[in-house]
Amino acid sequence: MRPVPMTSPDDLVRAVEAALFAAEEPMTADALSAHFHGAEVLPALRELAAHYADRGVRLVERGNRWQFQTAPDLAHLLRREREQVRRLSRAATEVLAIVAYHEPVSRAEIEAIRGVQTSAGTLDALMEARWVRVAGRREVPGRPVIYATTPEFLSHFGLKSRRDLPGIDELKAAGLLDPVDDAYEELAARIGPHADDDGEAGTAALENPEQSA
Amino acid sequence: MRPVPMTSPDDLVRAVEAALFAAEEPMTADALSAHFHGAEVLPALRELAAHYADRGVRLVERGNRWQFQTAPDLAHLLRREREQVRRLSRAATEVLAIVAYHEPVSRAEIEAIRGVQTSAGTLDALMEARWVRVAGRREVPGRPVIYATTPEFLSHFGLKSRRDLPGIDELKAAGLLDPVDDAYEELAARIGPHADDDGEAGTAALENPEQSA
Amino acid sequence: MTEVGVLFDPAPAPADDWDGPGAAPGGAEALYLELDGWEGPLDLLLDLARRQKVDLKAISILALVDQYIAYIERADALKLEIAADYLVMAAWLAYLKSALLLPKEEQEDPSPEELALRLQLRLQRLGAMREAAARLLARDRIGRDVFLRGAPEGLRVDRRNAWQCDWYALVSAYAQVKARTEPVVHMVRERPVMTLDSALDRVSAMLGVKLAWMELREFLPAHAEPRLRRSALASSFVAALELARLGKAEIRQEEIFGPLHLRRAAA
Repeated sequence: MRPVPMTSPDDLVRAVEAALFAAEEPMTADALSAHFHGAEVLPALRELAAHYADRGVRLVERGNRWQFQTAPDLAHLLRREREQVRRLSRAATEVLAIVAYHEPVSRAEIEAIRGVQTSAGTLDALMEARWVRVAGRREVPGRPVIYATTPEFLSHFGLKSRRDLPGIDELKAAGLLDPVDDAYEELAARIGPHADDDGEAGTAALENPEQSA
Repeated sequence: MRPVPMTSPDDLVRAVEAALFAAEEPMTADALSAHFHGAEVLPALRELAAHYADRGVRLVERGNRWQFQTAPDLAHLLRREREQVRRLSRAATEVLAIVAYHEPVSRAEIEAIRGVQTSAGTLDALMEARWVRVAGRREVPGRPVIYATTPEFLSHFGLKSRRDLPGIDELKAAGLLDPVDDAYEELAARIGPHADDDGEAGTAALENPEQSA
Repeated sequence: MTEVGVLFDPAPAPADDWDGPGAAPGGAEALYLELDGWEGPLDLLLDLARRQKVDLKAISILALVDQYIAYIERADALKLEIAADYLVMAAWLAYLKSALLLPKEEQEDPSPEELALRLQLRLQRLGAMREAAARLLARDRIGRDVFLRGAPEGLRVDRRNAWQCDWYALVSAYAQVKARTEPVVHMVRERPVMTLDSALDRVSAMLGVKLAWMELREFLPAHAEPRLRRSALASSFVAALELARLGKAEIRQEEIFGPLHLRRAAA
């Protein structure tokens, strides 16, 4: 091993700071550690994140990868004349959300949720934007391709991990990420055969034809 | 969003910090000032330069343009080294041994001792391994470069000094210096016919026992 | 620019203050465009359901069915082209409505309640995803709200070889160089050999004893060590040739590299 001038923790902090500034891509702690001959970089990352917390530039973790980026509250001062961000069509936005909240998910499952066919270009465009990737095949008849999001997706939308997806816990708890069949069966089992007797919210509303007048 | 983003100097400092971080090119103070609606940015630039003076990243002014760059003393850490373990070839081992036993020695002398030409890459590999160094030139016509071993060589091979290398007599006593054909038979019996894939001219003498039968 | 057509909105999303096809600015043509702006019947249904301004869980399916059918009928009255799937949905919803209004006893499986509930569950799921998408897009996005380093220096990767060699390899390599290039002093060591003369004597003596063909190997000393055997083979072969040349022996070989047979030449 070569002598590396990194005896004091300060030097490692500086080195990690410089490496992340210079890096063209976000870096995992492991990649950084490998870069610095196995040094333990997590304390340095935490120290840097704290140091930059209220500066114009922040150190953030996105999908286990670390990167510097400008502080969000300065957005209006930094926004360029020409927006660099792609404007997503509604179809693309919905497909992206479905992939993110349901991953891994097949095209048929996406279409079941949206009730409409997904044009070939939509998934391609999301993959070209590097937000969605093919995550293998589902081992069911037909072996359909399944899709998932990428670290770039987390990065772009400022998510530390998929658990940070807005409202994902509530959606999960409400069963809104389960397929309709599962949800129906669970509901049917709970309500029993005489659904209309117990005034459950789900079916009670069906009894009011007057509302449509 | 804050209604008046730039009343306190802190906010301007943060904004300048973020703008220079995100800028694709170094920016003049005037350009920055124009970006921030005519705000006086020089104090902010000075404050930032002072703040970053001893960090891993510096704010520097080059020809009236300001930019962030990594600290010069960390340059060597930002190059990432990937090690690839490689076995020294038979030819290179021979050359290394000749340098060790005969140093300082010129390439022509090495070739005379080996009895075969030495490819340029062989000495390069030994210098890359930091076992051999250029030790000057011999003051003879043509002033050939002469080579010698390094302290790294001694430490790698566990030698206190070159005198620790076994002498010719010791090699002989160890049976290492036996005439080739006898030594060969012994070797062939020990390592089998295909042990040597080096293919250097030097091994030709050891070829094909079947031929002599 | 890398934007692909499908990433752009084909048409603006229907405005929240929508109140019927007739209200669309631009008349009949705009209506058609607006219908086209929905991503299929489920999308339109969700939009209609939202206009009831109640939780999707409490939505009135019957009201929804009526709105949808009314919508399609108005579009039809304006002689607009309506995509087949919108009409299929309209027919299915009309069936669902009639089934919901019929007395329970006459109903088949699956029950209209089940169908209605399933439709409601689908609308909830699509609504949840639409909301999630909106919240996702509202986050601080790179290139819009936050920016990465504009001109990163980049990290260079240098490949370095870690050469490996050990002491024994080094020393034996040197020994072999020395051995190989030692001034060629041929020290003829004492070796067990059979000279040509003794082979001649031996082979001709043995030929004198036997009449039959004998293989060359049978002339060799039986229990000699390998090196002597090799030498004997060589000299016996030369002796055989010599004897043949002198007309004292005959040599026969059936095939190339086959065994060599000798016998005494007929006198």
